[in-house]
Amino acid sequence: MNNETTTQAGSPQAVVEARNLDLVFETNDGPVQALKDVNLTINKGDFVSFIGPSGCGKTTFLRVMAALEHPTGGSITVNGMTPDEARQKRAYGYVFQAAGLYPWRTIAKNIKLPLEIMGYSREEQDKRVAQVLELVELSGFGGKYPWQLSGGMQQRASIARALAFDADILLMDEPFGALDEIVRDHLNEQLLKLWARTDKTIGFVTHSIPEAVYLSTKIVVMSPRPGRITDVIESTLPKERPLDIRDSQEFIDIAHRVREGLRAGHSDDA
Amino acid sequence: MNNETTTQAGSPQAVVEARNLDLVFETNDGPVQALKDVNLTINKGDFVSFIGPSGCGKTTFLRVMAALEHPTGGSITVNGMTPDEARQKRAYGYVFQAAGLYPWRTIAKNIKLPLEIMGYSREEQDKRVAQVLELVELSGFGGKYPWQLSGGMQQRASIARALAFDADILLMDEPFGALDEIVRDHLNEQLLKLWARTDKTIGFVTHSIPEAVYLSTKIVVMSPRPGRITDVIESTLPKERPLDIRDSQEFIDIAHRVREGLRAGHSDDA
Amino acid sequence: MIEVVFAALVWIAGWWINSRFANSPAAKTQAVKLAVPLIFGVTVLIVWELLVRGLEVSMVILPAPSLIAARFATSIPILWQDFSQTFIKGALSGYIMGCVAALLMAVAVDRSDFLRRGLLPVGNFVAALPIVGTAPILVMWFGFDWQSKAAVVVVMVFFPMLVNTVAGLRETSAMQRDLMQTYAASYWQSFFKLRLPAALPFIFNGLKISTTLALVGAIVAEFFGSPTVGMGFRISTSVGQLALDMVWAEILVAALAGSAFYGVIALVEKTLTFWHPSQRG
Amino acid sequence: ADDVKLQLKWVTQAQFAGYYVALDKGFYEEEDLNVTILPGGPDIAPTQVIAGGGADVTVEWMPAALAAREKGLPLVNIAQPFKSSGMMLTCWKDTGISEPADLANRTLGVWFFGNEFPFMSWMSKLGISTEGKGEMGVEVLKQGFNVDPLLQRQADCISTMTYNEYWQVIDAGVSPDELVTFKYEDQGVATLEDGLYVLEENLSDEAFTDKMERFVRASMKGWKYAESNPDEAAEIVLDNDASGAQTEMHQKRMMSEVAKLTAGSNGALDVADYERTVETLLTGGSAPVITKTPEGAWTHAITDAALK
Amino acid sequence: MKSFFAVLTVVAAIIAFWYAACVPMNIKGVLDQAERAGAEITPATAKERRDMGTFGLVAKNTFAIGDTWAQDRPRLPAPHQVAAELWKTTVQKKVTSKRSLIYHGQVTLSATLLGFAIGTGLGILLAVGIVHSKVMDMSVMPWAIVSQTIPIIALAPMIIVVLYSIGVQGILPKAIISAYLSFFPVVVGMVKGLRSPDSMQLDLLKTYSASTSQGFWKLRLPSSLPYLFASLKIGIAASLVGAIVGELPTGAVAGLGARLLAGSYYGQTVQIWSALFAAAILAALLVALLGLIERVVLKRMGMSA
Ligand SMILES: Nc1ncnc2c1ncn2[C@@H]1O[C@H](COP(=O)(O)OP(=O)(O)OP(=O)(O)O)[C@@H](O)[C@H]1O
Ligand SMILES: Nc1ncnc2c1ncn2[C@@H]1O[C@H](COP(=O)(O)OP(=O)(O)OP(=O)(O)O)[C@@H](O)[C@H]1O
Ligand SMILES: Cc1ncc(C[n+]2csc(CCO)c2C)c(N)n1
Ligand SMILES: [Mg+2]
Ligand SMILES: [Mg+2]
Repeated sequence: MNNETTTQAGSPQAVVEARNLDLVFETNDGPVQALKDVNLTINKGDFVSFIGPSGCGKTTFLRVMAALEHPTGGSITVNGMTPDEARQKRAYGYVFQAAGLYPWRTIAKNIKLPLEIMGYSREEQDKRVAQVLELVELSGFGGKYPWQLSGGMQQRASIARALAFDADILLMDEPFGALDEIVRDHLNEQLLKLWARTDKTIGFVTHSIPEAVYLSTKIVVMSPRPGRITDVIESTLPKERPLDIRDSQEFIDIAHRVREGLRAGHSDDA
Repeated sequence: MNNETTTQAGSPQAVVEARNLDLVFETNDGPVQALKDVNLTINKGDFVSFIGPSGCGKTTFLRVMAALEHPTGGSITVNGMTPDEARQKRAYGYVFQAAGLYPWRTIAKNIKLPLEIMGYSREEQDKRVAQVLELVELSGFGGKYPWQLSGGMQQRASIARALAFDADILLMDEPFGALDEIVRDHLNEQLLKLWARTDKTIGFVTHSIPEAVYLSTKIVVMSPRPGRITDVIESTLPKERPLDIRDSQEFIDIAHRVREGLRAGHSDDA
Repeated sequence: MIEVVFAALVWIAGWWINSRFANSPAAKTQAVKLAVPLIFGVTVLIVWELLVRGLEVSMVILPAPSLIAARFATSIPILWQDFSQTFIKGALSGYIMGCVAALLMAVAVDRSDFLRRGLLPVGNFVAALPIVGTAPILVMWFGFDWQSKAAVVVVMVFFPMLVNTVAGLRETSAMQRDLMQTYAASYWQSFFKLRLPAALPFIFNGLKISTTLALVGAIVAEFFGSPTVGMGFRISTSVGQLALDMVWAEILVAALAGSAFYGVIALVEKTLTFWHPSQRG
Repeated sequence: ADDVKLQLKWVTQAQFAGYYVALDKGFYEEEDLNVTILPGGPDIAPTQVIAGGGADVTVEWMPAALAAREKGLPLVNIAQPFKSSGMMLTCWKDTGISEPADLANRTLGVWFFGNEFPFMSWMSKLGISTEGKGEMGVEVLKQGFNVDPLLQRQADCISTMTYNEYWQVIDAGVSPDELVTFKYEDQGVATLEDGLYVLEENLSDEAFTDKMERFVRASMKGWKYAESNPDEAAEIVLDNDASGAQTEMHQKRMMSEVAKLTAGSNGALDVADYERTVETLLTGGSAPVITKTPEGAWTHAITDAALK
Repeated sequence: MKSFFAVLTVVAAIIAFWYAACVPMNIKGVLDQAERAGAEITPATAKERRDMGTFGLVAKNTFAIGDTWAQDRPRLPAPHQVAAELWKTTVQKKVTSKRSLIYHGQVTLSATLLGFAIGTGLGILLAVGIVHSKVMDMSVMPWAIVSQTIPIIALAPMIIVVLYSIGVQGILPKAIISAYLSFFPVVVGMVKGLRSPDSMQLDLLKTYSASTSQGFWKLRLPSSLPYLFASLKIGIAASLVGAIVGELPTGAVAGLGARLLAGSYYGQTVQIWSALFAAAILAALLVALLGLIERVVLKRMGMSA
């Protein structure tokens, strides 16, 4: 692995490499195979979406990448290290499937949490909080406590928390699930901009096929019981993506392919 | 109000009547107006979708209908009674925005909970549990505990719980938010079938415009700060709705109108 | 003096073995879970023995574990008599009466907001009455035999149990309660199906605290009047006779019985509240 | 001045007036002593305190001291201000008890905590078992530290001291002719009470024995002063009672009763009394307090020097 | 306001019951005294009365009911007797007087506070250790439980003697006994509290690769505060009991424990009850103070809605 920190197109640098990954949960009524024989390479600067029926292991795979879960078989490296080591280097920003804000902190203080931990200066903290609150359209709500917000507002606050600091790898588990289309479109655009500007690597779980297609450079289709990857679709869309790209034929074709992959996984299951 | 229990088309019977409804939350840093001057009539057999930006008061309005929140102004009647009285008559099935399963019960036992409370016979309980588990595609999972399921599976279990008993009014707060398109389509179809078969009245919060249009007889568009109704769109779609109705011009027109309404609400806000 | 050095070495060795065990992959197995505290205990005992010998501590101040063990072995009939008088007759009966009464009271308090507001503060007040004051009164009222000990235990366990149960019965999330509301569940339905299960972790907290209180309460009460049998009687009499080995043998019985009692309750807790995050590990 | 710590057997009361008088009147100071008096109580074993080095000298009853000696704590009696025993059994007359033989089949309250030995010896002398009620058995209760068991009629008889608990019964409104008392002195099972005891090993230390000589001398001076000025002595005790629980009436009466018990003693142990005590204890029934005649449990060395 | 009214009602009910209970409880003593004073009583002798039910006695001697509330050494003193004694020994006595409950209360209070400080400090340290070190958790926790099954009153004299022999005297031995009783609730509550964050909250910090101490200060500690305060309240009450117990083997010269003991020694039930109430009032005040601190702290943290 060379020492470049930015990546030129054409010289992809593997950030995540999963080889024959297995993960079995031991439960009281027998083991549950959540991931089976998963192979995947994510390159630096990739925007990878994970899509698949509920319970197919998307969350589990994201958690394995972030070293929150440890595989029971196979191997995974992140930036050439184990996920644990990568975490030591503060490589991750993570948005959980549920908001998970700390109830004793206001929204602004919740967003400050990672900044405090990573030792940002006070002014920098304030600046960034204001910035991301603006980004997720919660500007007036910094002083409120989580339980005073609606479900979607909490979800946005948790997105803001993950965006506030400079993680190389952003892992987002259905971040926009509880949001309306307009806000969602807005955040999709913002996320793409951020990604283009910062060259982050992003892992993104979604249930929306258009969202996956619009955002991703790579779409991973999974199927359940046991959770495995059934298709990896490389997007041919350009990096620059206005919202109306969603009406282009190319977009519709990719979306179609994703839908087919999903359907196949489902029928498998029945 | 007459004594008919079933409703013929053409003789709509008001189930929910909200007049000038206001709801203000008192918080430590001042009051929050969650609902303002809301007027709405829902007829028996209506399928009403609520759509609107996050934080506009959808959840709050659903809670008011179910007597979980009490308005600070205006009036609301359900079947000609107060919501509290209606609740005593076990008029409601409610699906919360988060799953809210009881951790000490298995999935099957969670679904049985309302059946036990309402005094269904044991065989009837077992039959219904099997039936709804099948409906939400969780057949093998009745014996698992909630924390052993993925987010989407938990959400489906909570839908099954609300469908297991015969409530006249079904209130669902973003029930399909955490589900993939295929399952969502499947559940949309099933829900429509159930609705057609049982003549339930359904209140349904969603962020998906196509979903709202596909399911509803009436689409209520809301806008925030303060939460109020900006548009009520009566669907002209027939009661019988195959999935491919979504490609019809009529469908696209209605969806467009909803989108416009939403956008208006949003720009209001800025 | 060499013993003192040995004692330090044994301590270090014990700690080292335990850290090896606790951080090994086997740490989750039942055997290791049992072995670690045992090793710790044995280490403490050896260190105690060595220190008492090394520093030549008088046996009327702190007898060596070996002496205590010898006394224990030769006094089993007496210890058994004392145990059944104090633990079985006094502590256990008082524990059961007190806990059952507290549970019933908690339900009443939970049903009525008025009672909750009125009774809990008063209850907290009564709970703060020190046992050294209440025990003589209860001995005067209920006589010298086990009945007065049971009464002391009832008074001691009642309020911890009440407070925990009441707190537990309110420990449901808003959404869980709302769900019951949408079903228009009756009070007892939501009690048995929601509040009671949700309260179990708290109830067991109360039950566990009460186990230690019960035994200690029964023993202490015997200091203020008793028949000529019982663990508290034996302890105070033996202190007066400087039979410290007997005192420690009784303390050993108390510790064994108390821990076993606690362990049993903890085991029941584990099987009934397996679903609680704190039990899922 | 030399420090001396004195551990009492019980709470501050006229039972220990001599020491408080000596302290208050400066008798200790005259002997160049700096005496600290540590009150006792129901949860304090003076023998244990002295074993732990918490006191130099302690007031203790001889049975407990001899028992401790057998247990390996070599206590030595250096002085005996109390000539006779104040212990007795007090019974309700209306229960029909009039002589010791009537005690059989009754419920009796007894002090334990090392104070049960004289009672046990007495019962064994009477041939009465203490294992429970019966033809020739009594039910023994471990009496707390008050006279409630008698007043509440939970016991037919309880242990009392002539100078203390007996009067508490009387103060509760009971008239003396409702009661029957059995003094241990009269029953021939009296054991010596309230002697001064030190650790044997200290007696080989000359500085210590010198200190004790001065201490005993001053203490006896205090006792004799208290005997002749009982009311003043009681006042001094009251001044020293930090718990504020004692009453003047009770302490003055106690002082006059205590004076009767100290009357025959100049401080030196009467060997005949000692031998009688040992004999009583050796016949302690099934579980005798001491199993063999103790050796070296007393010395006249201190009193001889102190009182010459 | 509503609470105040509720408490008042409950207290009134208890007092009414209490007065009623005084009658059967004290009737025998009253009748014995009346007999000595020469009154006509059925049945006439104490011996016969002993074997009779108290309610029967009350029914046959109704004239004596009034006296059951005014006895000198009652089995159960009437509320007004306790109140009068409390009044007399607090307000009407100089605080320096040995008969003032305030004087004794302050003696006990200082040992309680010192013991509470030691116990809480130790408890929190142990809890932090237990939560962060597996060895501590597995080996110390069971023994902490065992330590509480040992009757403190049996251990107290030995603790005192051992401390005496190394020259520690005064307030510290009492405080140590008080700490012995108060550390346990703090350990248990604090361990529970420090473990209360759910897995998502913990996972979040893991993704930041937060250090252990950051996890402690930013997550574990704040989420443990409600538990901490709950156990502090139990702990301070336990400290008080410990300080009182500790007064017995230290010669019981001053303090509420000494008052209790002296009262019980002389059968002065009114004095026992007033000392008991003084102790409970002291505990209630301490608990209320902690409650106040709790409310302020939690409010500043936004934990109470
Ligand atoms: N318990 C509460 N206390 C204070 N304010 C509240 C409370 N619940 C809701 N609100 C406020 O009321 C408004 C409406 O909230 P509501 O939950 O109804 O929104 P919603 O339309 O369901 O949003 P979403 O789609 O994000 O779930 C929001 O501004 C929210 O901050
Ligand atoms: N802690 C656990 N214990 C046991 N089984 C688990 C656990 N967590 C997840 N599983 C199981 O692993 C499988 C994959 O779960 P996962 O949460 O990864 O699904 P997902 O793809 O994220 O689904 P969704 O879209 O519904 O969130 C499921 O079958 C689930 O039941
Ligand atoms: C727990 C206990 N009970 C009784 C005594 C016996 N005692 C010895 S001296 C004394 C004072 C006499 O008024 C009394 C009562 C004791 N020491 N400890
Ligand atoms: Mg998931
Ligand atoms: Mg909502």
